[in-house]
Amino acid sequence: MSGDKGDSGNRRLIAEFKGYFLSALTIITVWSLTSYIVSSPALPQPFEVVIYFLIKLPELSKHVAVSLFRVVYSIILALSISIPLGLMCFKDSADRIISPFIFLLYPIPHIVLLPLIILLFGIGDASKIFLIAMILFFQILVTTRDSARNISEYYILSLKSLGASDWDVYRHVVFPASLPRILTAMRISVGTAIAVLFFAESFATTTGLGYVIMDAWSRADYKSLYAGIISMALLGFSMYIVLEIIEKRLCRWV
Amino acid sequence: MSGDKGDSGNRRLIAEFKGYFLSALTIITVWSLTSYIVSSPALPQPFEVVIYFLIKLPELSKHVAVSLFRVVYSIILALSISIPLGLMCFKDSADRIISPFIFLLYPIPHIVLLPLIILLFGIGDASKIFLIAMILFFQILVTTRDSARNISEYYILSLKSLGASDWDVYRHVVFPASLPRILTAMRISVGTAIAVLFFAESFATTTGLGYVIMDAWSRADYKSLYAGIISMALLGFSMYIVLEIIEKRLCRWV
Amino acid sequence: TQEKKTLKIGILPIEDSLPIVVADEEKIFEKYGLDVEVVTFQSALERDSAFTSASIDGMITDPLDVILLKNSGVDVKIVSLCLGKTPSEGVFAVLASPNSQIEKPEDLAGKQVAISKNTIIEFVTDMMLRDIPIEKIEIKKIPLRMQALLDNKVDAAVLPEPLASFAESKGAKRTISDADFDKSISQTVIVMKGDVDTDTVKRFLKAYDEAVEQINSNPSKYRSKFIEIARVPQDIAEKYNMPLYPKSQKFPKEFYDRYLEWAMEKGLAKEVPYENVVEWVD
Amino acid sequence: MIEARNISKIYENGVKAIESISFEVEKGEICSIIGPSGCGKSTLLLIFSGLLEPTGGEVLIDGKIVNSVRKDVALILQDYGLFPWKTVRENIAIGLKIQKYPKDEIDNRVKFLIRKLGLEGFENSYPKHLSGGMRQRVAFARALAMKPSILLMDEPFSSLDALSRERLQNFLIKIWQETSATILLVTHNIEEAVLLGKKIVVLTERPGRVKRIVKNEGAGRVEYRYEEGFFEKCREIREIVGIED
Amino acid sequence: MIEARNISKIYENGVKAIESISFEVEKGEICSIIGPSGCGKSTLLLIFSGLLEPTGGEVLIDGKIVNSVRKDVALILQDYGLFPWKTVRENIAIGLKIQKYPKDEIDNRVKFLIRKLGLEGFENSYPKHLSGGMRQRVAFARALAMKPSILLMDEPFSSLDALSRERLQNFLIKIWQETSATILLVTHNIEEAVLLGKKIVVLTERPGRVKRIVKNEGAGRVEYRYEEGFFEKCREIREIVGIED
Ligand SMILES: Nc1ncnc2c1ncn2[C@@H]1O[C@H](COP(=O)(O)OP(=O)(O)OP(=O)(O)O)[C@@H](O)[C@H]1O
Ligand SMILES: Nc1ncnc2c1ncn2[C@@H]1O[C@H](COP(=O)(O)OP(=O)(O)OP(=O)(O)O)[C@@H](O)[C@H]1O
Ligand SMILES: O=C([O-])O
Ligand SMILES: [Mg+2]
Ligand SMILES: [Mg+2]
Repeated sequence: MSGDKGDSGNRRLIAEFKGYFLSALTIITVWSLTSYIVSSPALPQPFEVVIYFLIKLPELSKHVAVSLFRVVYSIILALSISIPLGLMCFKDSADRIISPFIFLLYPIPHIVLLPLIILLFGIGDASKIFLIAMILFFQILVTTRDSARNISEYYILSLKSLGASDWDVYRHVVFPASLPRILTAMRISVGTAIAVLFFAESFATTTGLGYVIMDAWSRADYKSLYAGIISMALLGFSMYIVLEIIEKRLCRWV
Repeated sequence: MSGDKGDSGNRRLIAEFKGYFLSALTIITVWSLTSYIVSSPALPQPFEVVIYFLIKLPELSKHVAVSLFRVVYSIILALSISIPLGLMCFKDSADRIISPFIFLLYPIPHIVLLPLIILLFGIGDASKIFLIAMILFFQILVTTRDSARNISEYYILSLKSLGASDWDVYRHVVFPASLPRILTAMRISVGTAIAVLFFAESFATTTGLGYVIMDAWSRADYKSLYAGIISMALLGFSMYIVLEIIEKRLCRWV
Repeated sequence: TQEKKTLKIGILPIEDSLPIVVADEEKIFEKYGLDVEVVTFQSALERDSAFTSASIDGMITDPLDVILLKNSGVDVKIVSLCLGKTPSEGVFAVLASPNSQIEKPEDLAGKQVAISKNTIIEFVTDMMLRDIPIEKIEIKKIPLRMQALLDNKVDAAVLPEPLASFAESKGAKRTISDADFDKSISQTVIVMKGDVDTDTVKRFLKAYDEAVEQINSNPSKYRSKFIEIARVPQDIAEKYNMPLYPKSQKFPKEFYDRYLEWAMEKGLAKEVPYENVVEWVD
Repeated sequence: MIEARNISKIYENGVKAIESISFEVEKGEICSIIGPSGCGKSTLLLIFSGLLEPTGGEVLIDGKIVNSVRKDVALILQDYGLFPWKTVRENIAIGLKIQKYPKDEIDNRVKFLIRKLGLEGFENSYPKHLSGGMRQRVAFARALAMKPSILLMDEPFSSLDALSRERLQNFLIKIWQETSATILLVTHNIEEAVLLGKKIVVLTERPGRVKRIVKNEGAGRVEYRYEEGFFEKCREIREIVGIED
Repeated sequence: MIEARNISKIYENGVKAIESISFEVEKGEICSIIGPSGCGKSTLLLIFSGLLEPTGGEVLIDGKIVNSVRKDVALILQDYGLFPWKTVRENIAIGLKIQKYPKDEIDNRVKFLIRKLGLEGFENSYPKHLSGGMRQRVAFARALAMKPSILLMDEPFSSLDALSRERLQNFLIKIWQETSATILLVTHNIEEAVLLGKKIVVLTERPGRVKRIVKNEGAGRVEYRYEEGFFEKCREIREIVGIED
C-alpha cells in the first residue's frame, strides 16, 4: 500500500522536462528560420531577442510584478463570483434566472465597454482589474455553469439520501465534480487575462507588460517588443505550472 | 415508452422564454438607470440606442453578415485542427509532445503577433481569419486536451476488450466523452471570437461589426457604438442558440 | 494666497506632450498653484474615453477630435493651440512602400494608401492629396499601418512623426508631408472640460508657457526626455529634430473652419460653432 | 411503521415501472422485496426514501406522508453511490459529516466499520482503486455509520463472495437485533430474502405489482439458515417466483 | 488452450492483488473462478484479456503469449462497461461495428439478443434509464454478439433475480454447447460456479493465490442443477471456501 511512486514519478518528470526542452528548441528553430526567410525588422532572430531580454531583465521584472498583481487579482475576483454563480446553475430554478443573463451578456465584446468602465471606476488600477475580471468572469461562468448542468443525477441522489442540504450538495458533489472543468476554465482564463492586459495596460499607466509591449510596438522597437512577449509567455507559463500543481493536489481522484 | 414530452417540453420553452424576457428587461432597466445617474454621453439611454439601431438596421445587417462569415469560418478552421489535436492528447505519448507546445505557446498574447501574421498572410481576409482562428485554436485545444486527459480508463478498457483500434477508441469513447466539454469550449470561443473581431476588423477593412464599433468609438459616436454592440450581442446570441440546439442533438445521453 | 487646484491632464506619448511633462517634472505647475497629475495613455481612444467620463480634466488632442466630442455632447473647450501654427511643425507624411515605384504624389493615383478613416489622418490625407484619386485602406493602429507599409502590403501609408522618419530610414519613400506646404495643415490643441474655470486655465497656460521657454532656451537639456516622450525609435533618435515649441495662443478660426467643413462634408458632425468651442483667456 | 399506499411510477420517457403497490412494514421489522429484473424494485426503494416522487399513491412513515428525505432513513443504492472524488474514509464519513456529528464520533464509527467490513489498508484509496465487492462494502458502511432507524437497502451484497456475504448478513442481523431498526431489503437472492425478511414481498414482472406477501416468522436469526423451516421457505418462494426445484 | 504461468500483479499504488497464479483451461472448457472479495479475480480476468499487463509471469493462449487484446476473446466487465452515450442497441452492436461486420448481420444478431435477453422496448434507451439487471444483460448481449471463441466473464449475472439468472445460465450453456467456446467465469455464487465450471479454481484472500482446483465433470448441462452430484459439489466447494453448512 505504501506508495512506491518515487521512481516512476522521477522518470515521468524527466520525460516531461525532455518534452519541454525539445518543444522550446523546436519553437526557437522555427522562429529563427522564419525570421531568416522573411528577413523583416518585424521578426528579429531569437538569439538577439534573448540577449536583449537578459539585459533588460531587471527592468522587465518590475513590469512583470505589476502585471502579475493585476492578473492574479482579477482572476481571484472573477473566480470568487463566477464559480458560486455557475455552480448554482446546477439547480433548474437558478439556471432559469442566471443563464439568460449569460446568453445575453456574454457575447458582447466586453472590451468595448471600456468607456463605461472608465466612467464608473475611473482610470486607476480599479478599472484595469475590473476590465480583466469582467471578461474572465464570463468565461469561467460559462464553463462552470456547463459543468454544473452536466452533473449526473446519480451522485445527487446518493448524497441527498444521506439527508444532505442544498449547501451539502454544492460542497460535496457539485463543486468537486466540476473541479476538473473549473481548472480548465482557469487555464483558459490565464491566456485571456494576459490578452486583455493590453487594453487594460494601455491607459493611464506606464507600468506592466501590456504597456511595455504597446510602447515597444509604437516605437517600432521590435527587440523590445519580443522581449516583452517572452516575459508575458514566461508569466503565463509559470501561472500554468501553478495551476498544474493545484490540479494534481485537488484532483488526485481523476 | 412513447415520448409524451410534448407538453412538458412546451412548458419548458415558455419558462425559458420568460427567463429571457425578464432578464432582457432587467438589463435594459439597469442600463437606463445607470445612464440616468451618470448622465454622460458615454452611456446613452437604451431607447435612444434601440431607435438608432432600428433605423440603421439595413446598414448594420450587412456588417453583421460579413462578421458572421469571418467568425464562423474562423471557428470551423480552429475546430477542425484543435479538436483532433486535443483528443490525441488522450494518449500519453501524444500528450508528451503536444502539451509542452500548449504550455509554452498558449500564454503568449497572440494578438501581438498581428504584425507577424500580416507579414505572412497579407492584409486581406486571410489574416483576419487566421488571427481569430489562432486564438480560438488554443482555447479549444486547451479544453479538448484537458477533457481527453480526464477520460475514465474504464471506458477505454471496455472498448479495447472488443478489439478496438486506436481510431475506434477516439471515435467511440474519447470523442463522445469529450463532447460536452468541447461544446463548452465552443460557447467560450463564440465570445472570444467576437472580442478578437475588433483587432481583426481594425485593419484593411471598412466592413464588419468590429470596424463599425471601432469607428464609432474613435468618432465618439456613442449611439452608433452601442448600436454596434447590440448587433454583436445579437450575433453572439444567435450563435449561442445554434450551439444549444447542437448540444441538445448530440448530447441526449447526458 | 490661492487654494490649490487639482487637474488631471491626459497625454499621449507624442512630441506635443513635452512641455506638459516638463512643467510637471520641473514643478512649474506647483509654482502656479496647480496640482497637476499627468496621465499617459497609449491610444487616443482610451484617452477620449477617460475625457468623456470626466476621469481627466484636460488633454492634448487634435481639433477634429474636439469637434466630434462636442458633437456627441461632451462639454469640451479648446483653450490653446499646441503645435501646428506653421507648416514646419507638421507631423504627417505620406510614405510609399520600399518596393513601390512611387516617387511623387502624382504616382499615388489609383494606389492603395493606408490611413485611419474619420480621423485627423484622413483629414490630413485629403488636404495633402486633394485631387489625386487614391484607394484608402483602413488600418487604425499606427504601428500596424507602418508594418504593412514596410512589408509592402500596401502601396503607401500616412504616418505621423517620428514613425514617418523611422519608416523612411527603413526604406519607405517620403512622397509628401504637411511640412512641405506653405500653409499649416494640421494642428494639435490643448483642451479642457467646459467646467474648468478660467483662472485655472490661465494658470495652466502660464505654467505651460514657462515650460516652453525652458525647453526652447535649452533644448539639449531636454533632448533625452523628448526622445522618450515622443517615442522616437532608437535608430533615428540621434538625427531626429526637436521642434521649436510655440507658446500658448488662441486657436485661429481659419484653422478651425477647415476641420469643421471637412467633418460636415463627411457627415461626421453637425454645425459646431467656433465660438462654442474655442476660448481664450488672456 | 412504513406504509405504501397504491404507489405507481411512470418515468418521464413513458416507462411504467410500478403499478399500485401497497404493503406495510412494521416498526423494527425486516422486509425483503424480490421480483424480476427491471420490475421496479429500485424505483420503489427510491420512492420510499423520498428521493423520487411517485406518479400515483403515497408512502407514509409513522403516519406522515414522505415527500422529502428523512434524517432517520438511510439508503444503500444499487450502484453503491460512492463519490469518485472521496477516499474510502471520506465516503464512509460523509453522511455523518453532513449531519454534523462531532469529529471524534465520526472517526470512531468509521474506524469501527472499516475494521468490521475488512477494508483496513484502503482507508485512503479512491473508489476506482477498489474491487467491486469492496465498493459495495464501503456503501454498506456508509449507511450503517448513520445508525438509521430505517434502512433501505438495494441489493447490498450482490457483489460479494458467498463467505463475505454470509458474514455481512450475520453482521446486519446483529445490528438489527441491537438497534431494532426497520429494514427494507431489495434482493434477488432468495436465500437472503428468506434469511432476513420477516415479511417477503414478491413483485410481478414490470410494471411491478404485488404478487404475494409471505410471512416468515423465523427470519432475522443467524441460526435460521441451518434450520429446516428456512429451506422450506426458500422452496415456497422459489415456487412463487416460478422456479421449479 | 489458455495457460496462466505464475502471474502476479502489483498495482501502481503498491497493492499486491495476485501472486504467482498458475492454471490451465482446456479448449472448449468452462472454468469457474471463485474467491473472496478483493482477492484479484477481476485483475486476473483483465490480465487474461490482454488489457492489463501482469507484473510477473505470463498468459498463453494456444501457445502464444498474450500481450494485447485478441479478436477471438470477449470480456464482460464487472461493472458492465456500457457507454452512457450509446443506446442499448448501439451498446450491443459496438463490438460488431468495430470488427466491421456487415450492417445486416449486426442488425440480426442484435435483434436476436435483445429478444433473447428480454430487452425489447428498450432498444433506444440510454444506460442511465435502465435497471441494474438490464444493464448487466446488455453487457452480456454485447459479448455474445461477438460469437467469441473465448469468453471471459466477470460476475455476469450478479445483478439478476434468481429466475432471470437461471434463464441466462441455461442460455449460456446452450450457446456453449453449440459453439464449444472456452469460457472463464468469475462468480461469487457457488451454485453458479458448480453448475457451469468443469474446472473450479478457488483463490485465497488477497493477494490471490490458487487455493484449490476442483474437477467437476458433471457441469455444463442444464439438468445438472437438479442432480445429487451438483449438491455434493456445492457442499465440497463451500467447505473449501470455509462456509460450514
Ligand atoms: N486500478 C487499480 N489500482 C490499484 N489497485 C487496484 C486497482 N484495481 C484493483 N485494485 C486492488 O486490487 C485488489 C484486487 O482487486 P480485484 O478487483 O481484482 O478484486 P476481485 O477479486 O475482483 O474482488 P471483487 O470480488 O470484490 O470484485 C483489491 O485490493 C483492489 O483494491
Ligand atoms: N431514471 C429512469 N428513467 C427512465 N426509466 C427508468 C429510470 N430508472 C429506471 N427506469 C425503468 O424503470 C423500470 C424499473 O427499473 P428499476 O431500476 O426500478 O428495476 P429493478 O427492479 O430495480 O431492476 P433490477 O433488479 O434489474 O435492478 C425499468 O424498466 C427501467 O428501464
Ligand atoms: O478574449 C480575448 O481577447 O482573448
Ligand atoms: Mg434495481
Ligand atoms: Mg471483481
